[in-house]
Amino acid sequence: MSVRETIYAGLTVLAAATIATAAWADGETIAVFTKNQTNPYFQAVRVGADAAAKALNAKTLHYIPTKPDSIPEQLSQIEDVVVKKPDAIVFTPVDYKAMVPGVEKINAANIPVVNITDRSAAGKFVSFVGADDYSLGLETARYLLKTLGGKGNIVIIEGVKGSLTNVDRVRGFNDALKENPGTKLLASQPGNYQRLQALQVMENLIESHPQIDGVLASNDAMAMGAIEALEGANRTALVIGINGTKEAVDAINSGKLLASGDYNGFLQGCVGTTIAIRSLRKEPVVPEIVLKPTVVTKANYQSYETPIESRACPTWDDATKLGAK
Amino acid sequence: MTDITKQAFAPARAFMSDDLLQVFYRLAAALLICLALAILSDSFLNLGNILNVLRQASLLFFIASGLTLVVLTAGLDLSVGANVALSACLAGTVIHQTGSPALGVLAALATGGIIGLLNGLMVTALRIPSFIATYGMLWVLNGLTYWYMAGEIIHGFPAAFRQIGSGYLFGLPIPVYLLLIFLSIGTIFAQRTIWGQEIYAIGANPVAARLSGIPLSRRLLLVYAVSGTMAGLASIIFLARLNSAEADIGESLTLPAIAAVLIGGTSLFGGVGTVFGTFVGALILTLVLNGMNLLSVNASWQPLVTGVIVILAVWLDIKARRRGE
Amino acid sequence: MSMTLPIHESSPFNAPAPPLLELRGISKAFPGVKALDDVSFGVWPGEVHMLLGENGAGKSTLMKVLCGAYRADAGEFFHRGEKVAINSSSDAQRLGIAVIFQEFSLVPYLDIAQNVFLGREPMGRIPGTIDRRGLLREARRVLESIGFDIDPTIPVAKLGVAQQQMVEIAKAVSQNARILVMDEPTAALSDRETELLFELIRKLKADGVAIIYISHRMAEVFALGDRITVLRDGRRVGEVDPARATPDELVRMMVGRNVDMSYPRHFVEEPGQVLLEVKGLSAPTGISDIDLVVREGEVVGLCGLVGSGRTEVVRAIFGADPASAGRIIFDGREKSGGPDEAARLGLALIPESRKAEGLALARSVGDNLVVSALRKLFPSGLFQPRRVQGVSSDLIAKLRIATPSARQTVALLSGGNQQKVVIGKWLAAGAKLFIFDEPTRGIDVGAKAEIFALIDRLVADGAAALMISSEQAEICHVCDRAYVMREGRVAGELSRAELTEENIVRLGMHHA
Amino acid sequence: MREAVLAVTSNPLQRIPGVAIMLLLLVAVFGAVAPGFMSEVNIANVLVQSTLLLMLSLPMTLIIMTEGLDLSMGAVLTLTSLMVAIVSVATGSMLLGFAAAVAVGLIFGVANGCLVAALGIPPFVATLGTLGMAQGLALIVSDGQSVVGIPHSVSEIYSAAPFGIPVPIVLAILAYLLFHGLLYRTRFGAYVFALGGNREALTYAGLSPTRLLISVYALGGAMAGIAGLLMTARMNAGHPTAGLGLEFDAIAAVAVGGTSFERGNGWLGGTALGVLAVGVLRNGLNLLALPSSIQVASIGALVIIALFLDGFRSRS
Repeated sequence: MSVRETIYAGLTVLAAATIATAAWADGETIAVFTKNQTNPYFQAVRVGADAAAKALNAKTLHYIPTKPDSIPEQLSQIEDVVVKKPDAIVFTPVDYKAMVPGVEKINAANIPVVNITDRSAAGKFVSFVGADDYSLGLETARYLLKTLGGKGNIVIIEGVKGSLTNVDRVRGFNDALKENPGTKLLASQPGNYQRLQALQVMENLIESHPQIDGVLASNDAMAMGAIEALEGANRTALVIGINGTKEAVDAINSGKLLASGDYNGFLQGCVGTTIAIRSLRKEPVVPEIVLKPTVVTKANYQSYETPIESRACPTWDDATKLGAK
Repeated sequence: MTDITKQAFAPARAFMSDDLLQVFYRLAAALLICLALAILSDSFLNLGNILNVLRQASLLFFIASGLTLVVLTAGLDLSVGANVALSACLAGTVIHQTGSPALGVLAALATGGIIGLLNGLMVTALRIPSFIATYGMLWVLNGLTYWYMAGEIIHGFPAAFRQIGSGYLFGLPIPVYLLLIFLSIGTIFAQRTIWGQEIYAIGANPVAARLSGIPLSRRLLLVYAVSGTMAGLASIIFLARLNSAEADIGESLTLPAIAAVLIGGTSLFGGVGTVFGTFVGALILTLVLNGMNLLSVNASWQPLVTGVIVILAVWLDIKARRRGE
Repeated sequence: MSMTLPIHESSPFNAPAPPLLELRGISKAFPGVKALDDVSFGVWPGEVHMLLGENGAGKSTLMKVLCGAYRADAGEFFHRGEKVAINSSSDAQRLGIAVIFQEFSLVPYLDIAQNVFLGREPMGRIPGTIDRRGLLREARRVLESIGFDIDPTIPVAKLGVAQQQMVEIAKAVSQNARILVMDEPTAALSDRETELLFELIRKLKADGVAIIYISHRMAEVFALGDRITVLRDGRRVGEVDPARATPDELVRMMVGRNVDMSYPRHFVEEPGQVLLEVKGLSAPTGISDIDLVVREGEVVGLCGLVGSGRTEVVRAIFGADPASAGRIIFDGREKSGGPDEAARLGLALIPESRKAEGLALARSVGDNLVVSALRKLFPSGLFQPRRVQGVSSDLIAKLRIATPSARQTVALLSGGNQQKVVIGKWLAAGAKLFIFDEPTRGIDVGAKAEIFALIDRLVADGAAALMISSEQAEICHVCDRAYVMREGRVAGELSRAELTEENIVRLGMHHA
Repeated sequence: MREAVLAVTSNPLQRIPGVAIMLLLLVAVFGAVAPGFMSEVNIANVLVQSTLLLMLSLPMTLIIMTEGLDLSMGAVLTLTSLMVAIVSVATGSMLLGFAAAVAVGLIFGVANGCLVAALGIPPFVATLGTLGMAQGLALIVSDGQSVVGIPHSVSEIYSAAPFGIPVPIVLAILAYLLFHGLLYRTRFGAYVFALGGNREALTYAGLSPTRLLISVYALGGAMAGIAGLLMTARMNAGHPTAGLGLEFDAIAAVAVGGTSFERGNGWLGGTALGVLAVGVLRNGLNLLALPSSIQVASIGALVIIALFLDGFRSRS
């Protein structure tokens, strides 16, 4: 491969790229920021955003750090996007505090921005769309404890220490436990939202605790990891996760997983993008939609079985009714 | 004169006797850690926990064993983690499409092997330092995996297949049997085949090895291919253990694997080390993490402790060798 | 053993002045070895003091002591008659001692000027910075003074061995060294370059510099030396006046026994059939259109100036460097591949640099001896350490390799024994053609004779040898025929009858 | 050392380093196809985004020239950035925070240097160890939380632009000039070449390789400290994972820049170009809004191709 060939290679790639970009020609362009390319939750957000944009005949551009959850990278991407000047931005901060300067850059460029999923610590937003992690944790934990009859040995598997979602979810878990004095919290260990880590933490906990009745995991991946550990040790316990991912829904269907708090990335993506477009079109919007906590269980999982790709965004009226407040 | 002494004092010779001595030190260290844990935590010494440690160590070992060969040739493979991820995802797909675990295993081994071969070609044909070549490969593989998985998770595999990861045979986890099998294969390959000898010779002095009639490029290709294939194998075990494939499965694996190799007494200068040592290295790392879980030590301390152990192990080696001269 | 000639305890010239530098009873021990044992000698201004001794006689240690790299355990130094201490390189520099080692102490990617003044750079206005202009000025002055005409801004990495040596000397001169210590300075030089070096040394002498000159080569010992001190096993055997000594006497003093200096060689009148035939071989490394033939039972010399392409030729034949044109027919078979094919076919390369290209220094004698024979010894592919022990102990006995065991690290062997290990490696592999590149470089006289006896035995058993050597004496004594290289081409072939040093030089010289 | 080994090939391509070709290529292509790529703002963006990596890559070049490596830089950067945040929040003084950061950086740098030079532990191992330590400490001191409430002075200085040039760019240029002078115009610089090229030479010149080596690593730590201030200012917060993995980017940039891992053959200018090449690639792909997975893969491709070009040329 000679220098010239390399040059040709480069040119062709970028030619293709320009054609690709040219495809986003008409309608508003909405830049959608998510945390990483690996977590299914954010894939759901992206699909939701695309669905909404498609419905309203707008275009989305996705910006995702190449290193998962990288703060410097998302900052750089914001700076680059500000140059590109999309009509509006739908924004999930990789860190709700450290990304504030980025938000301020967007504000300074007067690009309307909708904040979804993690509530940014500061900055001007058209609106916030998210789920209430606290009540989500609380409700899902309550469901498990109710099923246990308000007693039993419980372990919590936490997500990434200090991440907004995890702090609130774990707080929800603990409050639910407080409501049920019959329960005993054996351990609360971090699995960093990682399946493997959760699996190995669980394996070790199983050994140090002969009797575990319930497992509260801060996300579905960790819940599934815990389930694998339990099966591996031929032990049984009720497990709940949070996010309501496809995987979790299947597991609920097959009875492995008791329940999953529906974090509903698809809706967040949908509504967030819808609001962004409406605000551009000078249509009325609401300053905040915090999705009501819903717990996916054996009773109601069917409605979640339709793959996100083939789901449709709710109408604006329905969307506004989704809000808890 | 001076460089003779340097040579003589730096990576010591590859006698069985010496290596056995080095490994013996390490086993002793591992036993000391066990002793300490047994005293500190009553749940350490029960069979289930020991099996956990072995099973978790085996996951680390499969990656590290292939890496050991690469390091023996004074090279490095930073792409193993990304390799595991891509192999797992492709294998997962194949199993889902065909329903045949066998084909899945083949797919994983093939993917891993091809990636290894590409690494080897970059090092031999393009003469790119392995450190950089495999770092580039790491990004390329991540890109492919992210693109291929698009944030989805492949989950739910045939029970028969999952036995590989979570099953038991005569009361021992199946991964432990695999561990023993590949530990012996690896040891025989390195110590008791002429290819192994040639690999040691290449590590000790590539120029001399080549001028002694050893087919340098072909052997290096072999080594990188083996390393890649072992990553492919590891991906299967992960797949079966986690019962799912996701894009970030390998992210956190590479540095621990390298650490295991180094703690195992394999010298980065090449020509010195054993596969068994790497196993002990993996064991030590796993014991430490297991202990921290059992004693519910704040997870934040784990990287710190690992770091200290790596330095300590290698430093003691160097001291021992200096005394040996 | 008996000492046949008178030892002069003082200067032979009964110089009135005290020696410029005198060592008295210097001793230095390392764990296990007594490297220097009560060594005394002096050097006067404007003389070349030859330091003779086999490898391991303590020459290198003595140098390290002189330049302050090692601290003597016992003994005293006197500078112009008064007692001084040499505990650091700065002490040595203050006394005007400069040492030129065989492995140059040059930094490849710094330019000549910076190398000459490394550690003594003229300061710029801002402390710590280098006054570039001043540096270059000084460098030019020094290079001028030793008649070395080169641009001081050229990085050393781009220089040849000879030029690098000049830089080393410039470095010494720049420290205005009064005492210059040189370790086998001609080892890597062609005859031409050697002559230039000798001129420079004579010039330095004239300026009153005292030179301590370490060498193996009898020729230059007598050509250059005003006085000779012989070391053996770390002890000073004696001091000799070259005018009154003969090579054989010196050798006896060095080795401690009588060594047959007439390289033993049993020439056969009728060489066997052609083993290696090279036709029109060219390579990007700068050799073109090489034709040569080696027959069984022959030792064929390959001579010429350093840089005339000798090494490149053998590397191309062995497949270490790719050839761009030509054919190599070995044992009737066309050869095209790399070293692995060469080794399979029965070629053997004993490279010039044992440490860098011949041995895995950190591995054991045994490991090194079998490395080329693995396929032959273990056709099944399964490796048995016990077998290695057997094979290597045979070879160790056969080649008289001085090593405690096959498990000894090669790095700890002497140069001669390391060379034997390299040869043994190919014996084990059952090679038919042995290609030697400077087989006796850095090997002491005793070992030299053994190596040549070995070569003689090899060819007597029907093998053949192709030998590169810069020492024409060796070529003339050992070879049946010789090819002489010039500027990457074969300048001519010399039959046994024509094989004289004069002819070699005549053919090898650029203006022939 | 045979002449053949040292001789330089007289290939004209040799004189144009691979990294320069790559950079020109990228700039040309993006300039052509990426809207707004050539705009003043965007160029400023690329430069600002590259400063952090440059701050690490400059000392990394020197360390690699000594045939060394520093894997701990990213983690140390993370830790120092947290120090800036924590201390300046606690004391309300940016200067104290900065001082603390540099101090911590220096401690780690010196530790690396001692492990490598004094204890003779291979650089890769030593710094892999300190990487773990720094990362652990970062998590412990921050308890996994991001630290906010940084005094405004920090971000104000960061976002200031004397003569229209953003402060980070000014700092980057200063840092580069400083290192260039240090490497090519001072004794220390000459000794860095010697550390990689021939340590004996230093000993014979009466200098201590050990002390020099330690100071090279210390320099790396100090720069990580300074970069820590930049990163904190950029995020207006401290975060326990923000800088992880940057060391590999830095090493890649140095390698892409044509510095070899052997015999002290380094080129500082190449490093700067390498850093820019990575920055331009990321920026351009963002402007084209290509799928992020392509961006990930193309970074790998950049590294491989650049090194291939170098090797390819040094062989032809």
